[in-house]
Amino acid sequence: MAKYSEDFTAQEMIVVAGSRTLEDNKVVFAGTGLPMVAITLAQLTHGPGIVPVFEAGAVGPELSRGLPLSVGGSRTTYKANYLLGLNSAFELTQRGYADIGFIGGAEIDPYGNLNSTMMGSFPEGYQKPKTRLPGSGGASDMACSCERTIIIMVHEPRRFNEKIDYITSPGYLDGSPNARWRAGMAGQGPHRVITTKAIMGFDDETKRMKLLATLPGETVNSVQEATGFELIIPNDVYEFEPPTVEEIRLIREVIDPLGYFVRKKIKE
Amino acid sequence: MAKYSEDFTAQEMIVVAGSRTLEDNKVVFAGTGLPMVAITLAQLTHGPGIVPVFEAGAVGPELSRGLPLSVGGSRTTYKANYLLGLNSAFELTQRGYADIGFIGGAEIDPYGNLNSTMMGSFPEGYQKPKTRLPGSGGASDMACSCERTIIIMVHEPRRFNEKIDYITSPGYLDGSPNARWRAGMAGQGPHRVITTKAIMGFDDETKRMKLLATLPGETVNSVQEATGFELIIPNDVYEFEPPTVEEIRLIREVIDPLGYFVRKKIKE
Amino acid sequence: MYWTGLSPDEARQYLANKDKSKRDKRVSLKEAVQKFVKDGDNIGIAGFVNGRQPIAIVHEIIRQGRKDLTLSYQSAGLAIEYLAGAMVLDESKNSIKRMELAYWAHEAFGISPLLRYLSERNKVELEDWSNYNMSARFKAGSMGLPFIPCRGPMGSDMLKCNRAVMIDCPFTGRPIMLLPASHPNVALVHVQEADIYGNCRIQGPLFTCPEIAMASAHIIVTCDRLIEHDDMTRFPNRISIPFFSVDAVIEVPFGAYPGNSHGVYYFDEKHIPEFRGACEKFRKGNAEPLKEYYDNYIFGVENTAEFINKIPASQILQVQKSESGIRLDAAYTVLG
Amino acid sequence: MYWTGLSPDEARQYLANKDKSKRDKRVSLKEAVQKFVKDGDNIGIAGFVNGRQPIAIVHEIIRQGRKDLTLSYQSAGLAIEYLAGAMVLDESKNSIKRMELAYWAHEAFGISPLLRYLSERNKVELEDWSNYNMSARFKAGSMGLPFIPCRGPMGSDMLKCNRAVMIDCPFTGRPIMLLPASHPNVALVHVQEADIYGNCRIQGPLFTCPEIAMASAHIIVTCDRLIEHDDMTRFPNRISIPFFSVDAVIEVPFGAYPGNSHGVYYFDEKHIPEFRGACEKFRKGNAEPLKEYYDNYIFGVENTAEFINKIPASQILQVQKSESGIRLDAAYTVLG
Repeated sequence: MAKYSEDFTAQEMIVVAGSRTLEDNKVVFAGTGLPMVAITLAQLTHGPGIVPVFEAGAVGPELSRGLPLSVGGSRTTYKANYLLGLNSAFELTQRGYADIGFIGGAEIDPYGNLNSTMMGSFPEGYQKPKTRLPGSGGASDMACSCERTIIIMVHEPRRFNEKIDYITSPGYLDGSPNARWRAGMAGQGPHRVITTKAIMGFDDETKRMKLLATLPGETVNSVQEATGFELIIPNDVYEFEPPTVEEIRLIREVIDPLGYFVRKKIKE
Repeated sequence: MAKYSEDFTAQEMIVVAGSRTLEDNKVVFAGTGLPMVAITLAQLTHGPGIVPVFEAGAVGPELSRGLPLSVGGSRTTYKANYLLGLNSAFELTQRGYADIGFIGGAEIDPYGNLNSTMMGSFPEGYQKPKTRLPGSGGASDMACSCERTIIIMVHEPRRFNEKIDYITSPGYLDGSPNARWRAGMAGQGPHRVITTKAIMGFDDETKRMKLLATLPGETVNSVQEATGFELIIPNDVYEFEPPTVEEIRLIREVIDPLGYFVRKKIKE
Repeated sequence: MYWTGLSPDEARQYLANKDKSKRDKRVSLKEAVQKFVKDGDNIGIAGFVNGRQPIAIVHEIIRQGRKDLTLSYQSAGLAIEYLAGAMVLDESKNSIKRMELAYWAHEAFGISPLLRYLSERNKVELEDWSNYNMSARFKAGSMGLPFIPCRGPMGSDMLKCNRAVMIDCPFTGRPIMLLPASHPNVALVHVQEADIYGNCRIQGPLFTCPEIAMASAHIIVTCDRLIEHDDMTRFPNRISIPFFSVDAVIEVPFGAYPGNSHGVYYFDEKHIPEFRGACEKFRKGNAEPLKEYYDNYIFGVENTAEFINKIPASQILQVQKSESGIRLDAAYTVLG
Repeated sequence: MYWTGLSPDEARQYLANKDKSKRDKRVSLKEAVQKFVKDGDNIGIAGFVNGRQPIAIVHEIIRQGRKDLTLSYQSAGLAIEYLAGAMVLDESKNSIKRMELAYWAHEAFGISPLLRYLSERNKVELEDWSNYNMSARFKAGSMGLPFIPCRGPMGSDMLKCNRAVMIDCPFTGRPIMLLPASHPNVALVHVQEADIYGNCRIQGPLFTCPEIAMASAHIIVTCDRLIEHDDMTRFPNRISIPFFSVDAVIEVPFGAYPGNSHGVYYFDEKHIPEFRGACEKFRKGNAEPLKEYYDNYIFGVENTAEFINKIPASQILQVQKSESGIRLDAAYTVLG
């Protein structure tokens, strides 16, 4: 049997890329949706020691009772190693217990700042946005206080903008030296941006987004074209290893057979 | 059988007076020692609905498993209605859940400020006191944040001073109008001072200590003589009803048969 | 600085004067809502997204009609969507004036159609916070503190339109955010088990329920089952809300349906999309399905038992069967 | 502003870099103390007065000898008295430099003789706080906050000699107190049950144990019994300290003796006065009984099992029998 899958969707690819980015034995604070799927996949493959944290209160559960439909749902709690509430989960994070925060957003800028609040003019249009999004939830808390964050996004030009309408979850702010530290944040900021087209990081100096790898079917050009601002393109951009047959099988048969998060069009 | 006991100690009298001062159905935050005995006596007589709170975490237990030797001891927890820790107990108090705080001290001034920290010169002698006392414990927290406080004291001239060496638990501070409110405190301050000789309250205007009742065997003069500052003596000072045979029996046979708190000389 | 609900000093005074005695607090849900939910109130909505949301209480509020409400919550789904649906159908009977929120949507079930509908028409005043912000604001309230510090989200645009204050920490010199306490007039809370005095035992994630409850002036509790007081106090470490905070206790089986009540029933994966779908149709211009939904499931019934009776039994059995949550720690006696 | 132990930023960085993996953390108590308790450390003492104090760990520290310690706690009794006794007997081997405290005494068993002895000779630097102050300082530390507000004790003389700061609340305008977080280098914690990864289940009052543990850089846990991991995670709502905070777990039956370990053993009403009496004699000029006590019960034994073996069996049986605390929620398997 072939090692690599030849039939996978963009959403499946994003989950695989997210999963592979997670190191084993780290504490990973999981946002709702695709991050939960990616963590489950990582636990089932290379990361059995990953300790998931859910903002509603569950810490370190086994994710073997079906895909949670909510970060507060019953399936987040099986054999949990701690189970209080939102305050305790975010306090752990402020304290330094969350190695990784795994979040999404509707819109992102070159410094990894995310918008999940509103499209329209801000602040004038705050009370009457063009499009109202669900709001921060816990994403902005994770963005501030997890030691590093991994961001999952749909890669479309309208979502990647030099200037976003509203900063919900701070990345590197304006990219100036130590901007996060000076703002009072505890965590180090965005580590990776994983999209339907590429894996990106951030330049150490300028804190601007930098292409690291293209996903199967994409090129440096196709990624840049789908990005509403100029990416830093280093010389060593590589092609990301395609999803394996086993990874795709796990997503489809074990983790999200009803396609709650993976087959649907990704929304925020 | 006679209604009133003819054989009781000063410590027993203080417990009886403390008990009778407690209204039924109130939430009473209990300091260690005699307050615990008085609350238990009240629960066994006129106040079965009293809800005791212990700073170590127990809220609303039945005190029927023997006298607690500590406000954190196992006997404070039987059938408790809430049981977390010190932070939760004091947070309840700040929030307004504790109607009464029941505390002691080694030294008191006319405004109900208490010292349970040190005898000697302060601040110069803070690191080398003449006599070092155990420290605040939770008494100062109760004094600030319980809605009202009841204070239990041994009545000796050296313990009642116009100026005390160290304010551990704030009463009415300097007695100036709204001094507690201006200092930022939430509770209303001392309600009663119950001693081995008298029951005292505080003047509404001056906030100075006022004699309300003399205990059996005492007179207005004997109380004033045992007090290191001038008491306000109103015209309607009354004689406190002596302990009943039943109250003394409960203390001796049911509540503190080994004399942990009641037969010993009272110490802080 | 303005306060919605009670100010910290008002909240303290209110509670200091409150009767905290241990008494039977069972009333009907109708009476509880009549007595403790007023027009113009700031209402603390417990639960998290669609987990243990106070659906039964919200349905009763809608039946009675309440106006100019301020809704305070971290992340909510169905409870707010139901109130919003009642508002868009008849604003003269039910209305939301303001929301202090972190997130309103349904996670796996999709976004909130009526958040878009109401906000894009500027029909509700919004104050955005993060989940931790709202949770910590309730926590400050429950602790009797006027504010609580917090490390985020600094640099976010939320700070430009909410009441958070940035200061330099007097100890470290670094910037830190202060959040004003939230003291709702009334908290609406659904739990798995309560006793007749109001002690509550929460199974699974606590969300921010204890904090919301204890920050509020009044608390209405619905529970899936009332249990004997002695069964409650046998495990005092597991009591999440002590009796003296609670004003009214009502046994309402399925009081959080069609959401998840941990250990008792799972999300109804059919009914939630049914309701949400009607809201989405409303947003797109077709009010009829939403009107029918309300006439059928809310206005056409007297209470939650009748609502549940309109759901196919297979769905009800399914939400019980598929619930994987942790069951009770111990045996208990259900009150007859 | 000076920090004892770690500053908030140091504590954050330390923990962010720490290995949080779920691994077997059983070691001997000797090794744990060697590895995690250093001269000059700020040590967070868990428990409350004589309840669940980390007596076994303290005895081992005394045997190994540690100097210039800062001790941080709300209310303590035996643990501090033992360390103080070791200091007064041989200051070159064990010494306390400073204490951040609310109360040191023994409640029903009397005042602390050695607090008087040490402080009246100015042999220990003191920083007085209230019980809530110290509890809230640990809580701030465990929450990752540099400070926490608090409503007391305003107007007390404590504020003149400690690091609390008064500010005007930016929301209400009223004065409020800010307490700096406490981040000890190491927390010493005794609990009833732990698993091999470090998850702890505390029975009865939690005191400030979870906060002290999670505020500290390192945590040594002793437990009356190690239980199966699956028995622990069956009741996740009852886990008070999660595994990733803990560095070392040691099963030490009677690890809090002669104090109270809720649900397992009560105070030894004979042995506590025996030890306290020796301390009182020391204060009054007779060092011999205290020296004998240490030679017999601490230096003359290797570990807690040998210490317990020197106590008459009738006393040990009595403290088990007279313990009225709440027993476990559920069955459990003790690790063999």
